[in-house]
This record gives sequence, structure tokens and C-alpha cells, in this order.
Amino acid sequence: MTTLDPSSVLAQRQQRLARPTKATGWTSWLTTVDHKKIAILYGSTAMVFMVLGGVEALLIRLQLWRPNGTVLTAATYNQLFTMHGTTMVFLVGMPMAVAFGNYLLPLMIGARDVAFPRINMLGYWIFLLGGVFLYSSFFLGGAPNGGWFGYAPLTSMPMARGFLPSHGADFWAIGLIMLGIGSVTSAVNFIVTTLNMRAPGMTLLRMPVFVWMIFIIAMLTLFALPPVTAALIQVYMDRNFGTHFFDAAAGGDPLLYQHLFWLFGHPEVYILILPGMGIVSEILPVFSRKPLFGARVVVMSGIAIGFVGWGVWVHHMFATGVGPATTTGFGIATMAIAVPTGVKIFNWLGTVWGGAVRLTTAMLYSLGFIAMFTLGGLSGVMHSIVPSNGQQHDTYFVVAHFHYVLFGGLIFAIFGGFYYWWPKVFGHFLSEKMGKVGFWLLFVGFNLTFFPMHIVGLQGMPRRTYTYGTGHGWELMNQLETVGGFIIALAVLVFIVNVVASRKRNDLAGADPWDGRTLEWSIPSPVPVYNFLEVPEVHAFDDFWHRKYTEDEEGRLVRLPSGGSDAGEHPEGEHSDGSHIHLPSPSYWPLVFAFGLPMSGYGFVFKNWWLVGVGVAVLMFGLTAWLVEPDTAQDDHS
Amino acid sequence: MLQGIWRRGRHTKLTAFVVLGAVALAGCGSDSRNQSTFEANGKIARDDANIFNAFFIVAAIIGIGIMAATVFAAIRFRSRPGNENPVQIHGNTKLELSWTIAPAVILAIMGVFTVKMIWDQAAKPANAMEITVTAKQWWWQFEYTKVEGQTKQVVTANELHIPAGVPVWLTLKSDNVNHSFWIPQLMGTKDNIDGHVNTLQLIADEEMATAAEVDQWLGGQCKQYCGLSHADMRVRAKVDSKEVFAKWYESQLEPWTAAELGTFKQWDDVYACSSCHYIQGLVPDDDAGVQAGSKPVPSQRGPNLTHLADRKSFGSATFSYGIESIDPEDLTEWIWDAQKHSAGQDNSKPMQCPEYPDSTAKIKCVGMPSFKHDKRNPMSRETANEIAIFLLNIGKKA
Amino acid sequence: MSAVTADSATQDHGHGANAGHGQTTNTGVSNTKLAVWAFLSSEALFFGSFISTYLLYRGRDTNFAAAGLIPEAYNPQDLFNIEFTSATSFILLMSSLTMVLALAALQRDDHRRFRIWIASTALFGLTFIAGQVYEFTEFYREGLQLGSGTFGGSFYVMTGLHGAHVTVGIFWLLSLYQRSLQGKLGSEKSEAVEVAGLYWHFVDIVWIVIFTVVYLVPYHK
Amino acid sequence: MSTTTDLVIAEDHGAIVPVSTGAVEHAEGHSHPGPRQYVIIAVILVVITAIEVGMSYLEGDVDSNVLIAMLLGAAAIKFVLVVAWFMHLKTDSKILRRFFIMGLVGAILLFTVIFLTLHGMQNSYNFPTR
Ligand code: HEA
Ligand code: HEA
Ligand code: CUA
Ligand SMILES: [Cu+2]
Repeated sequence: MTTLDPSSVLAQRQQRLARPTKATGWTSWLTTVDHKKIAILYGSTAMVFMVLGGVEALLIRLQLWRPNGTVLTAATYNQLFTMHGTTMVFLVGMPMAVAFGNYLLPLMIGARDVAFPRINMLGYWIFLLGGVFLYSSFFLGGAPNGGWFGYAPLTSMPMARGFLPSHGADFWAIGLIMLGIGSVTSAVNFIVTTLNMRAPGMTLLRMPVFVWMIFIIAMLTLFALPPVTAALIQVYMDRNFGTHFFDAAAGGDPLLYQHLFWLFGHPEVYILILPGMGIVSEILPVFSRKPLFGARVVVMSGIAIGFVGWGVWVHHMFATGVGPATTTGFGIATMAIAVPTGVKIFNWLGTVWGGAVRLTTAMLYSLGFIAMFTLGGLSGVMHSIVPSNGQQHDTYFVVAHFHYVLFGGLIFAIFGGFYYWWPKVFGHFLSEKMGKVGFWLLFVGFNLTFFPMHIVGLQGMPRRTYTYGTGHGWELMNQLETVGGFIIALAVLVFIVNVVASRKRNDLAGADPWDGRTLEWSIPSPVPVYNFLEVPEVHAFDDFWHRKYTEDEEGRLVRLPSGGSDAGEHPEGEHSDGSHIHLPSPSYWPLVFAFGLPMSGYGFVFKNWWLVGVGVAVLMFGLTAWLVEPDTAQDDHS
Repeated sequence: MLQGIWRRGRHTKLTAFVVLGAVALAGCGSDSRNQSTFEANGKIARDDANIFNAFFIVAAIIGIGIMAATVFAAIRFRSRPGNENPVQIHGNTKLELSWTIAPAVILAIMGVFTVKMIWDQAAKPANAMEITVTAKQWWWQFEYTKVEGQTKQVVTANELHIPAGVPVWLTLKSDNVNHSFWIPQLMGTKDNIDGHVNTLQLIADEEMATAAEVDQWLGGQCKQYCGLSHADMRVRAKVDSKEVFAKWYESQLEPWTAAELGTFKQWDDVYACSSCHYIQGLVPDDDAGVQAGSKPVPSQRGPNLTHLADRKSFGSATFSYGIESIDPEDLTEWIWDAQKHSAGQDNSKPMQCPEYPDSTAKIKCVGMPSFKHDKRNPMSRETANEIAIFLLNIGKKA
Repeated sequence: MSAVTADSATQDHGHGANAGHGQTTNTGVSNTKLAVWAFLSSEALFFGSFISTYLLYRGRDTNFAAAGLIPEAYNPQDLFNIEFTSATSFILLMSSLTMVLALAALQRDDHRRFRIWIASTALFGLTFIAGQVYEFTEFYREGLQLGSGTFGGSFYVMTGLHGAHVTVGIFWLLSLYQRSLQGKLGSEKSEAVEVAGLYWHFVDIVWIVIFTVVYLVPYHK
Repeated sequence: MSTTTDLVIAEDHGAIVPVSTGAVEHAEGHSHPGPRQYVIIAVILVVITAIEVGMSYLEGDVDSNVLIAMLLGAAAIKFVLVVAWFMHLKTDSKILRRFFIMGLVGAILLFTVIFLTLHGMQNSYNFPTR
């Protein structure tokens, strides 16, 4: 593409601010704007954080192995569970969703990239640097220690009042604000991409369920993060500038914090689970060789969950004395969520029912998801029964609930998704044998870790306690949990070994190894940079499937003679290498921009205004360069 | 019929869980489970358990059903030669409607019971005894503001005495961060939040008063994460017969005698115990005001020490002795070097307690300062022991 | 924000992405504009949270001071200088007018007028900020600090964040002015101005709400 | 077909597809209000603001609830005017309008609920126990 304006100013600038061109080598990962590479960055970084969060969990489990444990001090324990929860939610759960969304959303709707490639990259760097920022607190006086929802006034009281030592809560507030900025940029990007970049014929109702779920979580993110950002700013101001937002002695109201947090916090848990539901909705039909049962209803119930999810946040606050009228309303609304969720569960079962089931690793994880998530959902409904919530609230019963939905739901789906899309992303299969061993280890370890938590919770063990006394009968359950935790770790290790070993073995997969249904299987594996040589035209839900199969009168599948993943490609001809396709050029500036954030972040934590200034300057510099850099790399042709 | 199932006893959900998870088997050993929700010893706790049990059965059926269906479908419809091309079913409106409506109906039924119970539990019972529970960092203070047949108010800490069968109306407060008051065998939790006044109803079973010789202490614990010592913020409740309760109540109103105060002052002058602890008798005016409910309790940083000897636990019930008396050796250690026992255990990073700004001791705001390490007046272990023995013998009235 | 304007795959990269040439997207709305609207609706909840906080604490200090719990309460109405703030609010409102006039001028390819209007928008914004700085120092002199009850914090933080948004907007407008001077802002790029305008008007409507509920609605019943 | 062909989205049978055939529902297409209208709107805005400020001096003379309602009403009108004309929501694509109205209504509902919950607790709100 020639430059739009041939003026000399611009030509000069092109030299000074030339966009990077390298598409390979490690430096290309720093400047890439390719949604697929960014997705891999997101996924692998989130995996690293998962191991970190997991190791924290294992330390927690070691401490709780026996009564009056002495592995950790209370101060350390409190940092560990806070960082474990924060890590798993903000540095594993959300980024994993963005990883899958980033890779698959454009492929599934037939686009060549997301709407804003450079902003996409910015989101990743903010995530990475935000995570590093949070973790650096361990070396800078102490990590956050107020719990993953950091209730005020515990977190908002300045250190001098003696409530929480260290700058932990400052790191936490600033870190989450930063991560929030990153999440909002991804959300905007996904929303615009979904609404605007669909291939011809890809109407909203023809979009794969996974795309729908990503779209819904993007909307939820967009609206959920501002309230918590406001609350975090208020916490920060209370700690450092003597405001009294949450200081009851001066008229502040600690409950306001809880409302603002859970107004985010509850939609957040659906932000975490809906991508998982989307992944499962893609895997089940493929390995059952049947279309998703009631696909539209599954989409609609996802939308319903998205909406109703806004009206239930007070179920985390039943014990705060909000009054019988409020608990009634929110209790009922919470129960109501079980209906659309149940619809999904039953429709998934309906998909498997009567199919031709191939029990691949991905399928095992998806079936595991159905079973385990249901258990977690049911204990969720038990929480919503306000009187019994009084007993369960803040005990290990709640810990059991949310690990069943988060681990049994989200993490199972993520592993399922890994096994399913690995061939697409890297071109080779993961070992199915190791995968199955891993699955069963994970399944057993998971239940061994978290099922006993139901019991020990009902036996009266509160959460977030660094120790417990003898005589409660909690010892055995805790020991089982600890053993289970290590079995999970083993399972994760098996996965990591599988990744490395499979890479060596390089068992090539081909474009459509699973006989897939959605557009990403119509293009080669690994996916070429330009995604689609020709943008496909879509005629139906599961369009790619319908290119391969039709149904006879009884509704049985019949393979079409010419179907297949090469159907849309025309390998001959001058444009067969995709060289005529213009892709967004890489850029340095999102990285520079992102660096400004943690810099000013440290400034805010330590109240060093010079540092804040430097950070803002870096950020402004990055932004300016971003705005004035040429549209494409210099050597870009035509 | 539902009622019947609900009444099936306290162990329904425990047994059910045992059936569900073989792992649970050993969980019901013979340990004292005085903090377990499996045993309800009060009306509210029993209501909570009943509604839980009722839904537990529903949930167990749904859960087992879905897991069974998943496993069945996966095995029954395995891909074998001949079925690779199954009939393509895109949906079924009737089925979908039914599995939308059925859960909705189940939940609606549960909802009705839930709502009824919410309002029942929120109502203040007639003729209730009233107690204000203030959450401290990290212990509990109880003020008996309205007790039938009594005109004076008792102030005590960490051990809640209540008469059996009498409705009790708790008023929950905090003057610092959020806490949550919970005695599982009596009632579900309610938070203590600064700036808010929450209320909670409880009625202990009549039977609790009869077996006097048995360990009737019910365990409880702060449930809302409140910082460093959250895990050590425990509480115990004792359900007495009305007579025993009345006797205990009278005893708690007694101040120390002049002679007792004299002994105490020799230490108080050095270690300023009374700047944190309320001692009845020290300032008679205060006592009168507190007991009339017209004056705030003085020195609220630590618990009222006057009747420590009557308690069976100390250190916010982290040191508890069943029905035995407090062990003087333990108390000695605590007085001497409470930091060693308290949650922090992290003596490497002492924190200045703002409420003790001039102290040179390494003070963490965890319970007590460490008098052993007080730079100006380091306490000897002998002194600590003397104080402990003094406290455990004095004022023992009940 | 302004980053948005320059990062659309549609705009930057022509046919690089399949949104095709020009503005042809599935919805008929350009990527950039959709993104800005999405971003603004997110911002609406952000300010909503602060405004709600303010409303919740409104008038509480007076009660607390009356009960002797805090040394003194600042009665906002004694503090506010309604005439002054009305004037700055009026100026901000007028900046919205000049903003649309700038856009209209650019769409007509009237670059001279465009620059006049866009510069006056920035100038009005600057005047508003100057007014806010003056107001803050004045209040501070009269003793209202961040720590003055709940009013101090909720007032300063909310209006301060609004001011920060205006400041960002001013930079954005100036960058447009600069681009126009360089001759790189033809009418075909009017969308860059339009989205800046959306942001600017949004900041204005936030102020419409703040001005009413904070300054005008009476504090005593 | 090639990438540069116009994207014509087929009519979908479902109702939620925002785009009708020939996605060229051109945002800028139909009549943008011109400078004249803009000035008129601005004048109206100024007048309302003047009335608002004037109203605020009525404090004490008029029932304060009425006054509050009137002030909020005036602010709402100003809000709508700016959004509809200056931000072109009146003439712009339907999808933007839906987006904005949905967000706005949703946000107002949520904060109202929070407000009612916290406000309903005003009786339980108590001066500090210290
Ligand atoms: C992925 C995340 C996720 C998901 C999906 C859910 C889903 C649900 N959650 Fe959970 N929840 C959390 C994550 C999640 N939760 C977390 C992290 C916490 C703790 C936060 C903290 O304190 O740290 C929490 C806490 C929490 C509480 C507060 C507990 C307390 O602290 O006292 C409550 C209370 O109502 C609750 C309820 C529910 C309900 C009703 C659902 C429903 O959506 C579940 C619906 C699903 C089903 C019911 C199963 C399938 C349905 C059928 C098979 C139909 C038939 C069913 C019936 C008729 C019942 N959750
Ligand atoms: C997605 C979310 C997610 C996931 C996956 C997990 C995973 C795990 N969680 Fe946790 N958890 C939360 C979200 C999650 N958690 C949240 C939100 C909280 C609340 C925090 C709060 O209260 O503020 C919580 C709290 C929480 C507690 C309660 C702490 C307390 O209240 O005091 C416990 C206790 O056992 C626990 C345990 C575990 C364990 C053992 C795992 C395991 O499944 C982890 C398994 C993973 C690994 C083990 C990593 C693999 C490691 C390797 C491959 C390296 C090998 C290394 C060695 C063997 C050393 N979690
Ligand atoms: Cu007090 Cu936890
Ligand atoms: Cu929730």
C-alpha cells in the first residue's frame, strides 16, 4: 500500500518510526499484532500464572495438613490465599478466556484479525506487566493480604491503624485497576470484532456458540469492571489520602464497598464460566457427530445468564444484614439462574444422547465438565437458600462450591479446549494416551481435593483460617484434600510433559483432524498468518459441516462427495501464497505504552510522584508514537 | 411428607454425604464436633439444617441423575461400526420446555419455604433477652443489655452464657473491620460491620440445660476474614438452665474487693494492665454507669478481666479447657509473652501498635503485647506466674 | 481513546481485514465509532459509581458533626459559589457547541473554520479546568480537604476524575488541531474528529449530571 | 469472490440480526443536523441551564421535593439533547442507540437497587460505636 500522503514529513517519519517487520524469531513476539500469536502469548502466560497460583495452593494445603500447622505463619498464609485467589481469577481465568477468544473468534467468524490488532497487543502487555507488578510485591515488603475481594475497611485502613501490614493492599488495588484497563480493551475489541467483522452470511444466529459466549463475556466485562475500578480507587484514596469512603467513624459505609465489588464480582464469575461453556458447546457436537441440541436455546440461555447475572450480587452479602426484603429478592433471583444453566446442561446431554461418541481426551474433559459443574452449581443453589447460607457462608463449603464450578467447570473446559484445538494451533496432536492418563489423574485429584471440603465446611471449618484446632474432626478431610492437591499437581505436570513430548514427536494433524464443524477447521493447520486465503461465504450454522455432510430422509448423515477442508481453497494461481493479503504490521509502541502503567503503578504504591510522572511520560510517548507511526511497514508492497 | 424427611434427624445430610463420597466415612469419628453444623442445638440452627436437608435430597437426586446420565450416554452411545452416522437431531421443543419448566417449579417450591424462613428469622421474638456483641480486633465483647429479672448489665468476653429455651436477640456491632459472629449449633452467621447494627435471633434447646455435667460448650468462630488473627478469633457458648444462668449472672456483677485491687495495683502500676482491660471495682463510678447501661465500657482494648477465673478459656477461646479450669501455666506463658502464641508468630517483623504508641515493646496488634520483651519493664516469668495465679483465684464466684 | 482512532484494522489496513474498504462493516457503523461508544458506556458506569457514592454520603457529614463525631462539617452550599460554577458549566456546555461546529466545518472541508472551532473547544475546556483548579484551591483554603468527612473525599475524587477526563480531552483536541495544521486531516478523516467529539460530549453530559446533583439540588430538606 | 466485495448480510430469519440486507445503512447517510440546528440546541441548553440555576435560588420557597424533581428533570432534558443531537444518536445507527439506552437503563437500575439497599438500611445505619 502506498502511503496516503506522500509529503516529506511522512516519509521522514517512516524512517524514524518504521514499523517492525520481522515475523519470526523471539523479537517478533514482542511486536506481533497477529491475533493468533497474541493468543498463544496469553495462553502460555496464563499457564505460568496457573502454576504459580497452584504452588500457592499447595503451600496452603501443606499448612492445613494437620491442626496447628507450622509450615506457614499467619502473615504468609494470608498473602498466599489472597494471591492464590487473585491469580486464579485475574491472571488465569480471564486471560485464558481471552486466549481462546483471541485465537478462535476471528477464525470462527471468518475474519483475518480482530478489529484493533495493536490494542489487542496492548491488552496482552498490560496483563503480563500487571501480573508481574502484583507478584513483585512479594519482594517489596509483602504481597496483598486482604483476600481476593479485599473487603474494606480491612484493606482501606492505612497501615498506621494496624489492620493490614505492608503495601499489599496498595499493590492489589493498583494492580487490579491496571488489569482492569487491559480487560476492558480486550472486551471492546471482541465486541467490535463480533459485531463488525463477520464474513458474508455469518449472521449473528449463525455464529458458533463459543463466539456468542465470548461476546457475552465481553459485554459483561465492559459493564462490570467500572464499579470495581471505582471501589479500588476509593480504597486507594482511603489508604493514602485520608478520605473516608469506607471509614464508618467519619460517615463512610463499609457496605458500599461490598456492593461495588460484588456488582463486579458476580458477573465476573460468569465471565469466567461462559467461555468454558462455549468451549464445551463446540467439543461435544464434534465428538458426538450430532449438532448441538437446541443451539439457539443454548445461546439464549447464555444471554439470559448474562442478564440475570446482574441481579444477584447480594447473594455474597446475605450475612451482612441487608434485611429480609433484600435477601428475599436476591435469593430468588439467584435461584432463577439455575434455570438457564440447567437448560444448557440438559441440552449438552441431549447432544451426546443418541450420538456416535468418540471418547477423546477433549471429550472426556467436556463430559467431566458437565458432571462436575452440575455438582458445583447445585451447591451454589444451596448457598442461595438464605437460611442455610447462614451456616455455609465463609466456610469450606463455599470453597468447595467455587472450586467445583471454577476448576470442575472452567479448568476442565480449558484443558478440553487445549486438547481439541492444539492440532489447529500447532499443527500436531497432543498425545491422547498421556492426555487420558492426565485426565483421570486430574479427575481423581480434583474430587479428592475438593469433595471433602463440602464435608469439612459443614463440620464448621471457616475459610481463610491459617490454622485450626484439634477436636473438630477436621483432620482427615484436610489430609485427603492435601493429597488430592498434589495429585492435581501431578496431572498438570503430565500435561506439561505431554506438550513437550508431543512437540518432539510432531504427530501431524492436517486441517480437519476431528471432522470439525466450524470454520477454523476449513483452513490449514497451523493456521497461516492471513487465516483465510479467501474470506468464506457462510450459509448456515455449522457451515463447514454442511459443506461436508448432508442428511438423508431419516436424518442420518451422508457425506458429500467433494466436501472437506480444502473445499474453499484454490491452491493454484498467483495468489495461492496469500501474498496479496495485507495484514496489520507489527508495532513496538503498545509495549512501550504498557510499560508506562506499572511504572506509574509503583509510583502510586510508594507515593513517589516522580515515578508516576515518568510512567505517564513513557505512556504518552508510547501513545504518540503509536498514533504517528506509519500505517504499514515500509517494505510492505503494492 | 417433606416434614417427615426433615425430621429424620440431624444426621441425614451426614449420612447422605457418606453415601455419596466414601471419603466421608472417617469424617464422622467420635471427635467432639461442637462446631459442626451436623448437630443442631437451637431452633434457628435446626431450621437452617432442615431446609438444607430438604434441598440436599433434591440436589442429590438431580446431581446423581445427571452424572449417571452423562456416564450412561458416553458408554451407551460410543462410536462403533454402524453408528458413525447418527440421526441428526437439532432440538426438541417439548423436551426443552420441560427441562426449563421442571427446574423452575422445583426452585419455586424451594423459594416459598426459603422466603418464609427468611422473614421468620428476621423477626424479633417477644420477650427476648438482649445481648450486644461487639467484635474487637480480635475478640468478642458481650453486653447483656436486657435480661429478664435483672436490672444491671453484665459485660463479659468470648464466652457467651445463655439460658436454655429463652429467645435471645443479639445486636451485632464492630468498631473496626468486618467480622462475623457464628455459633453453628445455635444459628447461622451474621456480620459485624462498623457503622451498622445487625441483629440475630437464637434460641437454645431446652435439653441443653439438663445434662449439666457434660461438656456443653458450643464452639464458634469469626467467619469474616478480619486480618492477621482471623483464625484465632473464636468464641464459645454455654447453655445453662435458667437457675444456673441467674446465678452466673449475679456473680458477674461483683467487683473486686479493695484488698484484691491492692494486690493488682502493684502490677498495674508497672504494666498498665487496666489501660486495656476493664476491671470492675477499679472505678466504682464506671461500674455503676456500665451496669446501668449509661456509660460505655472503659478500656475496651482487651476483655473484661474481673471474672477471668470463671471462664474455661482465654485468648479469644483459642486456649480452651472443656469443663476444666484454665491452666495457670498456659496463662502464665500468655501473660509473659502473648506474641509467641498469637497468630503472627512472625516476631521478625514487629508492628507498632498505634493504640500503644509509646511502648518500646515489640507490639503487634495481636491480642496482648509481649511483656517479656518490654524494653522498659521486662516482666519476669515469676511475675507472670504470680499474676496468672492471682487472676485464676480471685473473683471466682460462680 | 485517541488510540482507538488510529488502530482500526478497517482504517489502518484497508483491505487487510475483511471488513473491506471504507466503512462497510456488518453493522454499518465503523469499528472505531462502535468501539468509542462501547468505551463510553463503560465510562458511564465508572462515573455512575462515583456519583452514586456521592449521593449516598450527601448530607451525612452534617449529621455526624451535629452528633459531635467529627469536628466540623462543611456545608457544601456555603462553600459553593453557584454563580462561578454556573459560568464554568456554561463554558463547558458551549464547548460542546463549538465541537459539533468543528465537525460540521470539517465535513464541509472548511479547514479554517474547523481549526477555529476546535481550538475554541480546547480553549473552553481549558477555561473550565482553570475554573476547577481555582475552585479547588478556594475550597482548600476554606478548609475543605480530602479528609473532611465523607464530603471532602467524594467531592474531590469525583470532580477531580472528571477534570482528568477533560484534560485528556483537551490533549486529544489539540492533537487534532496539530494534525489539521499539518494538512493531514481532510474531510475524509472527519470520523477522527467525530469520535473525539463523542468523548468530549460525553464528558460534558457527565458534568450536566454532576452540576445538577452536586451544586444545584438543595442540601436541606 | 474476493475480500473486497461488499459484505451483504443475508436477511436472517431470527429477529436479533441488527443488519438488514445491504449493510449500507449508512451512518452518515441521512441528514445530519446542520450548524443552525446545533446553535438552536445550544441556545435551548443555555436557557435550561439558566432556568436551573434560577430554580436553585428558590430553595426554601418551594417544596424541596418538587424542586429536586424539577432540577433532575431539567438535567435529564439537557442530557438527552446533547446525546441526541451533538452525539448524533438521534440520526445515527440504531445499534448505537440500543447499546447506549441499554447501558444507561441498566446502570440506573443497578445503582437504584444499591441505593435502596443501602438507604433502606439507614435505620440500621448507626453512628459509630466508639
Ligand atoms: C465459575 C464461577 C461460578 C459459577 C458459574 C457460579 C454459579 C453459581 N453460584 Fe457461585 N460462587 C463463585 C463462582 C461461581 N458460582 C465463587 C468464586 C464464589 C465465592 C466468592 C468468594 O466468596 O470468594 C461463589 C459464591 C456463591 C455464593 C455465595 C456463598 C457465600 O459466600 O455465602 C452463592 C450464593 O448464592 C453462589 C450461588 C451460585 C449459583 C446459584 C450459581 C448458579 O449459576 C449455578 C447454576 C447451575 C446449576 C444449578 C446446575 C445445573 C442445573 C440443573 C441441572 C438444573 C436443575 C437444577 C435445579 C432444579 C436446582 N455462589
Ligand atoms: C480458577 C480458579 C481456581 C483454581 C483453579 C484453584 C485451584 C486450587 N485451589 Fe483455590 N481458590 C480460588 C480459585 C481457584 N483455586 C479462589 C478464588 C479462592 C479464594 C481466595 C480467597 O479466599 O481470597 C481459592 C481458595 C482456596 C483455598 C482456601 C484458602 C482459605 O480459605 O484459607 C484452598 C484450600 O485448600 C484452595 C486450594 C486449591 C487447590 C489445592 C487448587 C489446585 O487445584 C491447584 C492445582 C494446580 C497446581 C498444583 C499447579 C501445578 C503445579 C505444577 C505442575 C508444578 C509442580 C509443583 C509442585 C508439585 C510443587 N483454594
Ligand atoms: Cu474477626 Cu474474622
Ligand atoms: Cu455470585
